[in-house]
Amino acid sequence: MKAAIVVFPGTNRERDMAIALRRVTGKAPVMLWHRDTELPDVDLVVLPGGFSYGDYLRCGAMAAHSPIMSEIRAYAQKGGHILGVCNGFQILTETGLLPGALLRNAGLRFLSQDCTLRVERNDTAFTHKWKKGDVFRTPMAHGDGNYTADTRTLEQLEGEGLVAFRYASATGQADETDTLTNPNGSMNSIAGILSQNTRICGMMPHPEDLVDPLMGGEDGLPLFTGLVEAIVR
Amino acid sequence: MKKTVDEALAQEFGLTSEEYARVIDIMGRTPSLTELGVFSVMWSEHCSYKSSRKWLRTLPTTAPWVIHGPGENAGVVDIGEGYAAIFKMESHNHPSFIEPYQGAATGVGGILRDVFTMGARPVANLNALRFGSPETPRTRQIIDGVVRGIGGYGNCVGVPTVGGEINFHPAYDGNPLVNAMTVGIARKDRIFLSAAAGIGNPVVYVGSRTGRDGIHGATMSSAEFDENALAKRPTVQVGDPFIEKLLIEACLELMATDAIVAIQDMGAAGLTSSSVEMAGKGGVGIDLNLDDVPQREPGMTAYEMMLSESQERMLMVLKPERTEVARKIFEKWELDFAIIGHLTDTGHIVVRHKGQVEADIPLDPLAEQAPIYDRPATRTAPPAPVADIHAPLSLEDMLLKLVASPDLASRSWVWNQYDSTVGGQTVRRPGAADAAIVKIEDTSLGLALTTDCTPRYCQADAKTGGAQAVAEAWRNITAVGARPLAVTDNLNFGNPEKPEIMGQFIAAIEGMGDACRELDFPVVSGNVSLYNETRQPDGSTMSILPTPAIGALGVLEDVNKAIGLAMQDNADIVLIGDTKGELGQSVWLREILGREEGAPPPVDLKTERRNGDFVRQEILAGHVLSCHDLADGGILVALAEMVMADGVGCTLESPASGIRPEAFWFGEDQARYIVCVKNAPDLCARAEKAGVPARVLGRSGGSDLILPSGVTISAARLRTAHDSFFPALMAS
Amino acid sequence: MKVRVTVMLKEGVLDPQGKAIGHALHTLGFPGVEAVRVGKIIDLDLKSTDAQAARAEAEKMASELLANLVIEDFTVEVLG
Amino acid sequence: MKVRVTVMLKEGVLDPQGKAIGHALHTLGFPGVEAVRVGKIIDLDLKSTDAQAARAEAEKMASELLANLVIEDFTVEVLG
Ligand SMILES: Nc1ncnc2c1ncn2[C@@H]1O[C@H](COP(=O)(O)OP(=O)(O)O)[C@@H](O)[C@H]1O
Ligand SMILES: [Mg+2]
Repeated sequence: MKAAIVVFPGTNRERDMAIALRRVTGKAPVMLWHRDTELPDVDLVVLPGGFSYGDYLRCGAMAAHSPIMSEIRAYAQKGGHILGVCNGFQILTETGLLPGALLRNAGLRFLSQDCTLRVERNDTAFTHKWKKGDVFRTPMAHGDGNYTADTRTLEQLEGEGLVAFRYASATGQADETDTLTNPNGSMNSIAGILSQNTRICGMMPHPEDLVDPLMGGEDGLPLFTGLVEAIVR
Repeated sequence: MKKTVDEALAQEFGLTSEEYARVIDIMGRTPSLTELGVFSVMWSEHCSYKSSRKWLRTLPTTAPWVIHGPGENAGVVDIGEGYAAIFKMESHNHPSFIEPYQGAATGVGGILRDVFTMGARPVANLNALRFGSPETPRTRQIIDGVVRGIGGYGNCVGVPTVGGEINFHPAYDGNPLVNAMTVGIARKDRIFLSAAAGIGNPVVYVGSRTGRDGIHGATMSSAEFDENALAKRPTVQVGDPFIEKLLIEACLELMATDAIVAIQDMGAAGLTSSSVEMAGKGGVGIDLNLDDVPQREPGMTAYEMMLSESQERMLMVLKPERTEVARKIFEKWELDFAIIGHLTDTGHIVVRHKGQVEADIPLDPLAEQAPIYDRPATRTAPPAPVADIHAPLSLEDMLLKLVASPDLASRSWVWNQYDSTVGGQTVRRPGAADAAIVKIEDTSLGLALTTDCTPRYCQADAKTGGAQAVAEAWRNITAVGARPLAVTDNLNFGNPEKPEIMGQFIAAIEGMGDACRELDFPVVSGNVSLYNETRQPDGSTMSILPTPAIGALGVLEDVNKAIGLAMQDNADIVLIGDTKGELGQSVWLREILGREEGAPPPVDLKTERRNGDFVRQEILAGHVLSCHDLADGGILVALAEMVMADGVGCTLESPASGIRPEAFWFGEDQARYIVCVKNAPDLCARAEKAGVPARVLGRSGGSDLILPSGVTISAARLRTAHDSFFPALMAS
Repeated sequence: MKVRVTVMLKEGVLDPQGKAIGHALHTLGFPGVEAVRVGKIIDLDLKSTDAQAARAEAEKMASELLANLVIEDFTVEVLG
Repeated sequence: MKVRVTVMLKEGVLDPQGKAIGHALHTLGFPGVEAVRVGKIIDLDLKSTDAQAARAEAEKMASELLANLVIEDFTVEVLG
């Protein structure tokens, strides 16, 4: 699998992502600059976490207008795989490649802690290493991760099974109103969603920061090993 | 607004009559306004260390692994495998009181620049905070703003905040302390210094534009200068972490080329101190043309530009033929880049603006004749030992009260607002070990990082307190298995013109120096913050507790050998070190009996070293499952912390120590550790051989802390007590 | 021309910030506050000297960048 | 009464947001933008039915909580 990571001014988790990808592919991913106007021939494009443009105006809003994003839109149209984590997820919603929006956390504070996610379906490139209903731990670190969408969008997401991950308790209970398990207040406890063709995934927490026992565990690793297996040339 | 320069103005600028006379003597004439501004900031306490320099010189600063000690932007130590760690701590106390968010945020920004200016990629931030009484609404506002500010800046630039400390005391009501520390990593042979060289070489300004921020923030209020201008002249600087992030990346990209001759961040006193110091260190002159300085506001004067403290700016001397390479890099990162001058052989700093020479000052006397004071000092007599001690509550009630008390309660409310994992190298996050651990990418190395100081000990006995701060930092690094390498300090004190404050200062430095020497733990960088006093309604002033905060760094050759502090299941629990039951100045005495009395626990540095070296050896030999050093709250609080970490309980034996129970369980004797081991008898045998006291306290298992009396406290109950303080405080 | 773009969360989108401010005002002793909504102002200095053109330009900026129409509405006001 | 409190950074205080937005607008193809300043709006629904009283109340709230007078200025407008 050949992967590319897009770096915007203010991106800061590109190194974490590169480490995770290198771990599963054995080679360094291509680093792209937001002003690049050509996408190399890759199997996966990753929009990593950070504070593109300082999170000013709205998280991801300015990055969504970067020159590289029109390439990425075209890449999406052709059915390419895209992973957006944290700020990357925000950028994907701002570009409209994924529906909804990410508002300020309900508690109005930055949240840097571990959370547990429940896997909602396992027939996608991003989730197939897990079983449906599996629960795994992952760090989160964001101020604006409170997923919101209008009723129709939400119904559509749920109806078509496009929710990839939900915040849940260690035993797999998801409760939108429980600030312990759904810390940022996301609607329907949504932590990650998929595009209709399931080739684009956006999520707030950081599985890339939990891929090494030394750093506290490998709970995030299945996402990456799964991608490598699913996206064979 | 043309001000006449005279002695009265010099005084407004913070210069004494004698200092002003010396300025006239050096200049041979009345200085211009800009020149007076340059002298006043360069000779301010902040830039010249005039009250502290004599004493700072007594600190040990060398060791075989020290590459650069004090005098550079930050300290540099060799950590092996061709890498160096670069680190420093700095205060932003006053700005954080005025505007907590921006004050703390720009404090983080400033210390980051000190580190990356030397060529290091910042890999960790820490922060040592002291707040006033938790009961007052103003304290809560300050906590809220400071924590948001530190997080707001550090999270955005993508440097993990991995540790720190927090104390509360009414002495900080009007003077909270915000001490920020940054640690960076560079190739040992790629370190950038600030001494300018090469006559004719261009002087380049990069980063944000210059505005009227914080002009003379250090030395005077601009209100007296021109009342109408107050609104236009915010002394509060606003940070832009986004620009800082770009600046880090652009500087590191440029540093990978060979374009830079010298580089320095624009910190306090901005363009003045950076240009004066770079030229001064290099023994060259410097000509600046302020017309070319990128400006945020129209109509700025030379005086304003030279004294502005606008954030996120750097000054560099480049090789002339590489200037365009550099310009391209900064253009890529969308940052301002301007050649604003060049080096000369005149030995003067010459500042031109709109065709006028606004300043022309000889650099040597500006540096060499800077005032140094040997201020009068009186020593405070050591306090009497505490007497009449009795425990008014049961052991479990005292424990529950202590773990919920302001100085011991969980800080997770704070660190959960700090991104501690960005970078993907955080091996131990806050709360998981006595020192935070960060791996160095592509090596097997790990850095152990901590900040420590116990101000109430320093207040009671500054010398012991100074030594204790260093010893505790050394112990925290030892407790994870790392080899302590060096420290940075942040000396926060009251008004040095008061003999008793000066006495505290000198005594604390003596204590620190003794400890640093005995523990081979040199001071490689630091910062002094004086005049931390508040005027009281009755006209008297209240000083903060003397707070010599220590930031320390250690290295693990094999980061996989690092251990944490969580109780491990099914293990023996062994206490290392001797217990006499020192309750003077203890948290127990204050929280349970409401008394701040007595002498702090004595610090025996030879014992500290012997016990610590033993513990480290045992850890590196793989004999220790987890380890926690003993500090505030003593043995029982430490055990409770170990239990709370992962929820593994323990059963304690009766100490049979011949000491009163509260003194045994809550005494704060130094040089002690608690370790979890598989085989206590073997460990104890080795300890005996090494002359290190060791005794079994009990065994781990279950999920309760079981006292010798059989009383059981569940981990969950401890945690509820421990976790509730901050959220409850901040919700009120 | 100076133009002010005002961006507010759409009616129906939860405004946690507004809620928190409302709460804080109550505890500060302002019981007369019934609801709080928080929004953003973006003041633009435009080269254009024509009010009509300036408004059109600002509207374009607002719908392309300044507001996220999924959750926000905006209004444009020419200040002169 | 509906009252709008507008909070802006003081003249001379760095506005990182405004700067970044101005920059983004340029690269997005709006070269006519000379300066951008960002501010906050807090819309209050007050029980008070008296415009005078509502304004006074809002001014008090603004100076006590809504604006940080160290770096911000505010204006109050009764919307009715
Ligand atoms: N301001 C802070 N920011 C981040 N972490 C902090 C802060 N204050 C305390 N911590 C973390 O909380 C834990 C306990 O701190 P402290 O009680 O000072 O430890 P010790 O007494 O063992 O030195 C440590 O991991 C420390 O790094
Ligand atoms: Mg500590």
